[in-house]
Amino acid sequence: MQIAQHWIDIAYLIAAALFILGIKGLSKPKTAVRGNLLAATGMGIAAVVTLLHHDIVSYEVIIAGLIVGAVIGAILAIRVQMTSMPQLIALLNGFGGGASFALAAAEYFKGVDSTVAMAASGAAVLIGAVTLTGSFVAFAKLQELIGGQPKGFPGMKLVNLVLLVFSLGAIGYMTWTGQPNDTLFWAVVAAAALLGIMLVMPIGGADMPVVIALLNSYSGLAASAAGFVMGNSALIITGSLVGASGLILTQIMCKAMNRSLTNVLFGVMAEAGEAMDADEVYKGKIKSSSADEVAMILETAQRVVIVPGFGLAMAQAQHAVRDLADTLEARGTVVEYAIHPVAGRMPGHMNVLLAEAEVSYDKLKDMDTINPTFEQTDVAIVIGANDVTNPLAREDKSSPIYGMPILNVDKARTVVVVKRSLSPGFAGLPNPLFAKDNTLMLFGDGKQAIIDTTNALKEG
Amino acid sequence: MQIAQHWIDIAYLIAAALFILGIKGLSKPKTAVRGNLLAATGMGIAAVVTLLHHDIVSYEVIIAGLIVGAVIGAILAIRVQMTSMPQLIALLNGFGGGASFALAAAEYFKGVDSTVAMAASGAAVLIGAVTLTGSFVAFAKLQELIGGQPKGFPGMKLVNLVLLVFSLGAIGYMTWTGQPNDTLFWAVVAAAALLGIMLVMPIGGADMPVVIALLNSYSGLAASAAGFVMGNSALIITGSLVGASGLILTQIMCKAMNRSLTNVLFGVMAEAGEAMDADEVYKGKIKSSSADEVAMILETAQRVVIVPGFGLAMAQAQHAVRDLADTLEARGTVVEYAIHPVAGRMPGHMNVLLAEAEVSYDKLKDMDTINPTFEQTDVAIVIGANDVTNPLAREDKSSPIYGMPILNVDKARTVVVVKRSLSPGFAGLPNPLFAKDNTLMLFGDGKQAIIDTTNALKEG
Amino acid sequence: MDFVAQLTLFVLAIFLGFELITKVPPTLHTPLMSGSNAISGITLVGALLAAGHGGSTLISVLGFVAVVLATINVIGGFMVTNRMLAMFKRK
Amino acid sequence: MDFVAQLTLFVLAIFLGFELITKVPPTLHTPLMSGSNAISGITLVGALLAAGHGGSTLISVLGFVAVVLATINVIGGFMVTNRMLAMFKRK
Ligand SMILES: NC(=O)c1ccc[n+]([C@@H]2O[C@H](COP(=O)([O-])OP(=O)(O)OC[C@H]3O[C@@H](n4cnc5c(N)ncnc54)[C@H](OP(=O)(O)O)[C@@H]3O)[C@@H](O)[C@H]2O)c1
Ligand SMILES: NC(=O)c1ccc[n+]([C@@H]2O[C@H](COP(=O)([O-])OP(=O)(O)OC[C@H]3O[C@@H](n4cnc5c(N)ncnc54)[C@H](OP(=O)(O)O)[C@@H]3O)[C@@H](O)[C@H]2O)c1
Repeated sequence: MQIAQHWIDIAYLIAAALFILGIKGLSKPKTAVRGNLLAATGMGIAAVVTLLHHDIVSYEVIIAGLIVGAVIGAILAIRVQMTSMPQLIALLNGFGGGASFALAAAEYFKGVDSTVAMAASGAAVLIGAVTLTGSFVAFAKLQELIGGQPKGFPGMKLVNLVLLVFSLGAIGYMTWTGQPNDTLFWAVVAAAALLGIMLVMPIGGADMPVVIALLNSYSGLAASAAGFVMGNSALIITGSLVGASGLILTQIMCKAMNRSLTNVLFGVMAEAGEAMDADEVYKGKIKSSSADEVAMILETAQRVVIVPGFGLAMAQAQHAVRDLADTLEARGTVVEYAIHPVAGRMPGHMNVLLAEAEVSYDKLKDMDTINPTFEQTDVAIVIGANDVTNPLAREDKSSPIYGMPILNVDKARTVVVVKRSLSPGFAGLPNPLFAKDNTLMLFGDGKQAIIDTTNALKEG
Repeated sequence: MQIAQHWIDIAYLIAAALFILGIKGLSKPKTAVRGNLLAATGMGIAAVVTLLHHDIVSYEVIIAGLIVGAVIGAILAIRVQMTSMPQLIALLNGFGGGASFALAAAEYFKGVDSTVAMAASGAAVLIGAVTLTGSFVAFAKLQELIGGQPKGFPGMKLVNLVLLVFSLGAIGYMTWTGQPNDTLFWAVVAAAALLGIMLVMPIGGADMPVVIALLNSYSGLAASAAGFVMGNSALIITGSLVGASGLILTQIMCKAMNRSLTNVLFGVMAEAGEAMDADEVYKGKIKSSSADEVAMILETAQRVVIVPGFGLAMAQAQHAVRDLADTLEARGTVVEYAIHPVAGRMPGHMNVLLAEAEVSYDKLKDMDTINPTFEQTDVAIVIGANDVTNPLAREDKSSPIYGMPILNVDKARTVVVVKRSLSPGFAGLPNPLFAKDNTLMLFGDGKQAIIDTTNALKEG
Repeated sequence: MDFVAQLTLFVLAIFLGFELITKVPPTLHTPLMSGSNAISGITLVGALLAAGHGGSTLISVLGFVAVVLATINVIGGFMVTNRMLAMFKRK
Repeated sequence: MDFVAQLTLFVLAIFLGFELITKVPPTLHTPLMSGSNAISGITLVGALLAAGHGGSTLISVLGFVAVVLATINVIGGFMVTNRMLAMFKRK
């Protein structure tokens, strides 16, 4: 069955409207679920109607592709643990960029007949390939396939510039002459792929969420560019919607991390200041504690604040933490959670995890609300958090994380830090909090340590 | 000189972008002036570039029209008093609708060749004519050329329905058959013009700002429809921008007046309850006062709240009021202004007037801020305000204005009401405030009464 | 430009218009009304084309009327908006 | 659709995208990211056209790759977003 272009275009318009309503919905907690469904419906309409397009003559490849893609996508979505969400998003985003790249390449080899199509297919290939490899590097950093530390070499920026200028020049040349040139085309692909890798490599793992949001914006722009190649309004509109909203999201996130986008992109954080010597900070000042001792202190506490961080996610300790809180509350202790905007590995990471453990929403306090209350807090339990509690951000101007707003846990009467060792967090810095007089370290896996404490509390 | 359609379209796109930035700017106090200039620049670009269009063969009519229009527009804008702003906006809006109507008619007589063009020209004529006559009725009501009271006759709604159905039917018929029919065309024009009048007539003068905002939205839609006729993207985009933003503005205003849009449109307010007998409310309970007496009371007041209303605008008393406030403040009295969202005849009317008299912005308190403070207020001076202080809105469920949030001036220790007589305000209702024990009436023209009081205060 | 493309522009601009006007403080309602009213004078563009087309007398008259009305709307609207906003700014 | 019309759509959608995302609470950043990521899988539409075009092997392979990747992006993205949001809702 095939239908007139006319109706296909109207269906695309409906799909675009659904995407708009979807994005709008996704930006408010109440309407988020519906927003997601609206957007998915829009995608369904766009895909189905495309299958009726008269240009489509064979369905084998399509069906095979759809099945393979749907199976992989569904498995990824169902299997992923909440703790690995950032990696998954990076990966999916890379696939999106890869799709735009493959599509633009296919269009290129079909033959591009106009200046606009040539320039646009060049842009889609360039942006798509950068998104593809860049997202994969982000994925690898988050999955810890490669280290989270910034990686680079002297003159890297220059090489990147050369790659970019070369790519733009080659695309410009083909557009100008109107002569496709396959060798040049593949050279652009290679340069763009390399560029994607080299742009993300020097960015610290801690900045990955920002990078992913930015790459998300790129993948939208790549789709939009592909739309210019094909003269397809659905791709143009939707791609630019995502491009713009991704960029805004990037800015919002930078603000939350108190960093500028340029700083993030050029890894400025990693370059500032000297590496601090951990031994010097910690030597002789660390007080190690036990679950029993912590339980004793908690027994008399009136107000306890739990500070979750990435380690909570790693240890899958969210349910254990909830048990501890329930036990404390049953004894009449007030328990609240201090949620730092960038605790964990993606914005809202801790909210997702604690929601999974059915912690009531109104006990999760954001940084600005909870910070003034630490002085009235008897015990702050820091579980697998590190950078977001590091006083260096407040005090040491030469520190790479200086200026990032932190949770002032050190103001609490007693601080209990649960982690496995003295090893640093994402930013790779020692944390003077651990050496404070009022700090007790409870070494061990986050989940086990919390369970032990809860049991000790119940028995004691 | 003539340029390619290509470049004209790009210029239109730039103009549309400037309109978008302009509207965005106009919605924030800080950026409003710049927003207006951006939008004006966009309009300049769009107009100039259109003059270079190859369809334009003669310039006489154009130049004559531009000169006449510019002179009239400039005179209107320069001459208008701030008090007459609502009328002017109504008038300008009517002209906008008239322009769309005339344009669509011209296109119709040039010959419309497609279904879309026929339907769109019908829509533009219909909406444009309704906007034209509707806005003029609104103008006449505000300028008090005709009474502000709702006017109508039994079965009016039915007649309106018939007119609407006839117009839509006729346009539909011409579109369906593809046969322009000049008689039918003029019949639609007549029906639409009549419809515009009859839709606005039954709406009370007090609701005119809402009506104007709605008609503003219509004039945008008319422009957009004209754009469909001509295949002109500038008209389509800009018209629908204005259409949508006007509708939102209408809703925001309805909310501020605590009324639903349907209520406004069908004049429901005017129908509720019995007309109250003014004599009964006022008889034997009115205490008339003098400027000297009021000055004496003010001498000992620690806190004075000035409540401006439409009468302040009528009497042009804004400068006199400022003088009074300055005199009071020089004596150490605290003076604030209570600004009701719909005091005067348009939203923000009082802000505009008092800004003209250079009253400092932070002394203007909105309703929600000032209402809790009336109990600690020694003297509330109500100057030419009436409906916005009417306790019936709070107390009398059968009153037509019941539910409108009001300024609780009656809670002040002493209330001084400055107006010329006991005649009612816009809603046409008696005001029990005037008969309260703690109310003193200071009869006279607003400006003179305030000047007298100030002088008495200075001498006393 | 075909009809669906026009419709697409229409729909996008409607969405955009809705999004742009959110939480305008009442102080700005009047300038916003007169400002967006002036913007709706974009009809001027169409009016110029109609008036300069050199068609029949009826068309020219209608075109002339359209140009006059649209110009009043544009010039009057932007000027009066500016006048009002200038008053706010003075403090 | 000519280039300027395409460009117009592009510009309007950019403005709209900017306006839509304002003041998203941090809690929603992740779902919003994965959701808009799924929406950028609109490339699927183009990929289907490329894969079904019946061109050379190279084009078919590229089309197949594009369909697979875009579908993973779309299905994975919407499903995982839904999963995350469902967790928020449960309270
Ligand atoms: N949320 C975002 O958007 C986002 C995204 C990316 C990066 N970041 C960055 O990530 C960091 C987040 O700070 P954070 O304080 O949440 O985490 P963090 O600074 O990365 O520290 C996590 C800590 O958890 C501990 N840990 C790991 N596995 C554990 C386990 N199984 N049991 C107990 N403890 C365990 C680690 O110490 P041991 O190895 O000694 O146990 C580590 O010190 C910030 O630098 C932030 O800028 C944030
Ligand atoms: N702001 C808006 O958006 C808007 C728009 C349209 C309508 N409205 C409606 O307009 C009304 C506004 O209420 P309001 O309290 O401001 O005004 P109002 O209720 O209309 O009353 C104005 C009062 O001013 C007095 N007045 C007139 N000329 C005067 C002069 N030269 N000197 C002294 N007093 C003079 C009149 O009494 P005398 O004749 O006895 O002097 C009249 O009672 C509300 O009903 C509102 O809903 C508001």
